[in-house]
Amino acid sequence: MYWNSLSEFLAMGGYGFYVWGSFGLTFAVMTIELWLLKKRQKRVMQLVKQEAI
Amino acid sequence: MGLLASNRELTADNLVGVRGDRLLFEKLNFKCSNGTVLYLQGANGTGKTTLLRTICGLSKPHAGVIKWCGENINALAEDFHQHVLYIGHLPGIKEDLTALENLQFSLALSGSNVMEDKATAVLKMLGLAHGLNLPTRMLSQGQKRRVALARLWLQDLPLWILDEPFTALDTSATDLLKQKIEAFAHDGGIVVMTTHQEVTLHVPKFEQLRLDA
Amino acid sequence: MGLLASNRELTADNLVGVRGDRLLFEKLNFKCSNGTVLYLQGANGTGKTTLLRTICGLSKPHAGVIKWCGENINALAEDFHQHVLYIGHLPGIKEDLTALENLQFSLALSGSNVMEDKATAVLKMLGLAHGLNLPTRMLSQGQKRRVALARLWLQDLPLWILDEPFTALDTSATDLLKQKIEAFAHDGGIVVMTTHQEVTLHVPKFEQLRLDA
Amino acid sequence: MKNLATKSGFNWLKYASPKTFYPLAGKLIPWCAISAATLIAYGLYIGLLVAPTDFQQGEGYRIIFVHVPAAWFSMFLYLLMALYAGMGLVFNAKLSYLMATAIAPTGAMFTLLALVTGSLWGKPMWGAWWVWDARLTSELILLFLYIGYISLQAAIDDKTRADKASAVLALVGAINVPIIFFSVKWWNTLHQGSSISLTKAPAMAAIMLQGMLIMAIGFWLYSIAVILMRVRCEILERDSKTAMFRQD
Amino acid sequence: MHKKLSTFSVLYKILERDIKVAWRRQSDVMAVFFFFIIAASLFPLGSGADPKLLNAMAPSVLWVTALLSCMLSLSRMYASDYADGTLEQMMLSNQPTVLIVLMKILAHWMLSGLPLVFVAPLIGLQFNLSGAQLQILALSLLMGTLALSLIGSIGATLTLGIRGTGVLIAILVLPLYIPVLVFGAGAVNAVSIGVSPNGALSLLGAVLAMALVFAPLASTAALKIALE
Amino acid sequence: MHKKLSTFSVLYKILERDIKVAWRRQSDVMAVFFFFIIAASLFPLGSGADPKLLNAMAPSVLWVTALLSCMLSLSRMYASDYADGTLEQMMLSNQPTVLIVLMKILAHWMLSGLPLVFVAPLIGLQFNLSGAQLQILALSLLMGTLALSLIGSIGATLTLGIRGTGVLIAILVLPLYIPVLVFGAGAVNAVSIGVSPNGALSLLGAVLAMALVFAPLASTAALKIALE
Ligand code: HEM
Ligand SMILES: Nc1ncnc2c1ncn2[C@@H]1O[C@H](COP(=O)(O)OP(=O)(O)OP(=O)(O)O)[C@@H](O)[C@H]1O
Ligand SMILES: Nc1ncnc2c1ncn2[C@@H]1O[C@H](COP(=O)(O)OP(=O)(O)OP(=O)(O)O)[C@@H](O)[C@H]1O
Ligand SMILES: [Mg+2]
Ligand SMILES: [Mg+2]
Repeated sequence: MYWNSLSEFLAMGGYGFYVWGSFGLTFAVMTIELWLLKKRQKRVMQLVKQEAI
Repeated sequence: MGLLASNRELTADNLVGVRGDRLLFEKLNFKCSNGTVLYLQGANGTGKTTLLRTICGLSKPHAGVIKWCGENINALAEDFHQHVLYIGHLPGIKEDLTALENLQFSLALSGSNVMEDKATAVLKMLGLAHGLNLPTRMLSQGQKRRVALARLWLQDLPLWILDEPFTALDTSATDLLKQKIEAFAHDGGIVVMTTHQEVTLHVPKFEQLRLDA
Repeated sequence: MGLLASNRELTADNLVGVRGDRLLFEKLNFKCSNGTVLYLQGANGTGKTTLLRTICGLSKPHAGVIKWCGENINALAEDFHQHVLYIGHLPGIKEDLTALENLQFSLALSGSNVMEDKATAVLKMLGLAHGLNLPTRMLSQGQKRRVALARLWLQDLPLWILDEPFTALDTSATDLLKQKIEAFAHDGGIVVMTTHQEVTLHVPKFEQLRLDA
Repeated sequence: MKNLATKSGFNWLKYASPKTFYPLAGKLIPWCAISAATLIAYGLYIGLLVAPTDFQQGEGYRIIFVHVPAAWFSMFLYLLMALYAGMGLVFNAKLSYLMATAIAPTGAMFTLLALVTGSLWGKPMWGAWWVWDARLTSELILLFLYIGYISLQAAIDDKTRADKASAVLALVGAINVPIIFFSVKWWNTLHQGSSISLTKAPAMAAIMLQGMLIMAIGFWLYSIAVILMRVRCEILERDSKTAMFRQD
Repeated sequence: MHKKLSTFSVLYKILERDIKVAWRRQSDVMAVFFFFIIAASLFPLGSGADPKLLNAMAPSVLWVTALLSCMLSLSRMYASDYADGTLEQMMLSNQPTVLIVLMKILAHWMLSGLPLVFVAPLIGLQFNLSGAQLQILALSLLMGTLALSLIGSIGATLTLGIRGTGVLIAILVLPLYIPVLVFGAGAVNAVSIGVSPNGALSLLGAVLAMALVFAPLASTAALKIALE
Repeated sequence: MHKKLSTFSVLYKILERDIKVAWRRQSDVMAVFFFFIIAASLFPLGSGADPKLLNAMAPSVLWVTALLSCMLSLSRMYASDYADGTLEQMMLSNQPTVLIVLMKILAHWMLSGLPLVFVAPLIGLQFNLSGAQLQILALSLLMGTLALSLIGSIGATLTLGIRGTGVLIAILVLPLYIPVLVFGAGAVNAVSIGVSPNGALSLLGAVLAMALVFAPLASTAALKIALE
């Protein structure tokens, strides 16, 4: 483990905004992509079920 | 049908129609009262479309006046428009919208608010059941025309102006439309129309006007 | 008429037509030899236009083949096109050019070079005398159609494909066109056409094909 | 209705029909998703907790663990998309088109991420959110190419036509990508000016490289999972439309 | 059988439909947006990467590009309604044509001008503009693009039914756009050289007010002529 | 009754007709021309009158404007032939479609690219460009605009029959235009900084050659797809 304390970890040597910004954005965008896909999947499934009736 | 009950009259006084430098018709007079179907005839290019557009006020006549219940339609402007239903060569539908959306919009334009299920019912009756939710671009020529004509079943306007309404329609649609026009005239509506097809309409007053003369 | 003398044959083998995701026709077969008029019938939206476009090679069939004198038209490509005259819903004329210019261009496209006086004579015969030097934009609906149809009188192609050719034509133009089709069939031409109007044609072989089935 | 794929005579294409593919993809997705999550978590662990600081850039360099994999996949996915599009045109195989369609949004997303994380890196390193450097500019153009593809696909609602037309575009783009990248490079060398190029990697520590690679494989598996999910949706949507039409 | 709609709801329907049509092909809404981004990025590619030069070019480049992207979508404003006959139907509607025209202009602005207000600052970052410059850029675009839609509507109606409209509209409209451009870009330039942008902004406001009064009237007149 | 026309004369007729149609509405031919002049003149208006800045901006501004004006007329390239059915007839002609496409591209270039080669130097004078710069500007435009028409044709055919085409074409085509812009404006910039423009010009030539080979093929494929 490279870090000594949590606050040091969060500060990232003064680059906190940029580092956490990049990591945060990356995973936020990936999660949103997944979430949108799930929503689309649900909608499609509903449509298919409707037609099956 | 409230609107249709009262007495209406459409008259033309010495109309002169000119397109470009060409005189199309001259000294044209007619008078249509409730229950009349005025049927314009004439070879291609004799000025039927021009006359219809003049009657609804889209073009100004070169000379002469058109009166609605005794008043010049140019003076009436919107007060006249709210009584007219015009369907021309162009269908007036957006290819990006569905049949239903198109119909609702064209109804809204003339200020009437029709329930969705009523509109749907009419479209289905016109054989557009499967195309209700398709953009009209994906419809065939005749299906597009049907969407445009659907307004006739949903609006209470006393004057219809129809330019070749039977174009591209198959026989079943033609029959439906004929019946609708007949019913409308019996209820006291006034229709001015053209077509190159043979039509026999059973209406209170059927008048013909030839433009070639 | 050199081209028409020889034996030609248009056949369809198990055609399947699909538009978007919709199945329009299936297992369609026909065979047209010299002198045949094949008359497609069907309500609006049953796929007549789609079939005609498939026959001339504009759309590919979903399955099945169309053969011209025994060869697949997709393989023939331009060698097939030089035998086909297609007139669709769209007139294929430029509104900025005059009737004569339009006619000459559409003839040139299929490689035939027709004298100006010959073309002028046909346009006059079709009642377009006064519009010869007007941009077609200034013509009426029916006059535009006449310009598009004028090619029929000037080209020696053995196969005509006509989508609702009578649309917007008045009775005199309709008669002219009917006579031309009859004469063409008697000379050994093949015609595939649709129309919603009633037509009776006196031709060597008159075949009907309903698409609703 | 006849299956399009069988017509072409390529045996393997029979297995590439959407119908066979749908359940297969369904089985693959969870495996890809799980391994993607694991690898990304491990990569994050290395990148954020284990790797030491960079002696030049301080902790700011840690952005590399997301930036570089995103940049790689932005380019790789474009090539893959063009490949599928080309196969679609050549073999008239529906599934190929579907794959190309499904890849585009993910590719565009990674391009956007490379741009944004790059900017977030650039601000502390260069003092500017953006410089007109050859590599950055190329990446921006790549985003435009993706946008073009997606816009065209969205603008045509006849799906068959949309597939084919956007496939043509993807191929044209693929021919152009090398030319574009090359021209941008040339443009930048002519005007040396003040442009700052991305520094040569300073003998990257093995642990950093390891973290980056793990992260990249994680992103790759994520892409596969997401793309397969999207293909499945696409198959169902198109299929259900067919069913809808058949009813009347 | 049916009830009458109020003027307000008819107008709302017109606005709603324009937005719905545009939304149906989301690509359309996005398109003006992306055009702006892509076209603005072309200038650095044409001129090399000198940040000082880029910064000096930025106000004019961004404003001219915004202007061109609003203008590009003008031909779409009435053309399709004209081609398919909807416009005829609108003229035959029982609502005053001026109001209908105003709604169409509003829809155009919401779909093509407004989005630019939000992206322009982002692109501004690529040209190294400062915070103050970015702020004034956004503000001037907010007022300016509405004026562009209003003035543009005149060009769009005048050229209805004429083929090859895109370029013709451009010629008609660009000279009328000049005041908007001069005051809009002028406001940003003022910040660059450390002068107050208020003068330029209030002149821009005056242009906007004039356009609000006259443009709908002129468009209505042009429409009537086009349909005759 | 009639004689057969040679391939050559059919192709010539196609070219002739496009030019005739454009000529019939002279406004169209003039339009690209004027758009270029007006748009290029907007930049000085937007940026104040610093002659040094203008001179530095000039190559990119002139080239980007030329590019945009060629692009604006793209939507006209096939659209009207598509709408009125002439394009169908062309596909059914007994000539190979590639050749027909090539003729349409040539006509587009002659009507929208070529005129710019002649006005651009005039506008260049307004930006204080030197004689050598003006020469290379004209030469690079001569080659570049042909490449623009070729590449543009791909965008135009891909978007046939899609509404709101203008902006969509722009998005498709602008990224593909970048090499042409870089080498074209690059050649002029090279002269400005005293370097030989030959490198840039020969690269531009290479791009043009590539476009000549691939663009007609891609357009033909796109056309067939559009008409299917
Ligand atoms: C083609 C896409 C890109 C690739 C393949 C890529 C790849 C890389 C790689 C491998 C590194 C680390 C090694 C090195 O320092 O050279 C890096 C560093 C960096 N990248 Fe990128 N990158 C791309 C795009 C971008 C973009 C679009 C931006 C900014 C908007 C950006 C900003 C940075 C910064 C600021 C660094 C650190 C700079 C430095 O070490 O001096 N990159 N990139
Ligand atoms: N825009 C125009 N400018 C000048 N003249 C025109 C214009 N449009 C039509 N015309 C001319 O006006 C005449 C009448 O046209 P109109 O469209 O009214 O005929 P129509 O009777 O409706 O014919 P059709 O039966 O073919 O529809 C035509 O001879 C035509 O040449
Ligand atoms: N671009 C398209 N995309 C998807 N489906 C379409 C498209 N064009 C037409 N269709 C569908 O294909 C069917 C057949 O259309 P087609 O135009 O061939 O009919 P048609 O028999 O010619 O009808 P009409 O008599 O009305 O001209 C229609 O039901 C229509 O909904
Ligand atoms: Mg008429
Ligand atoms: Mg049809």
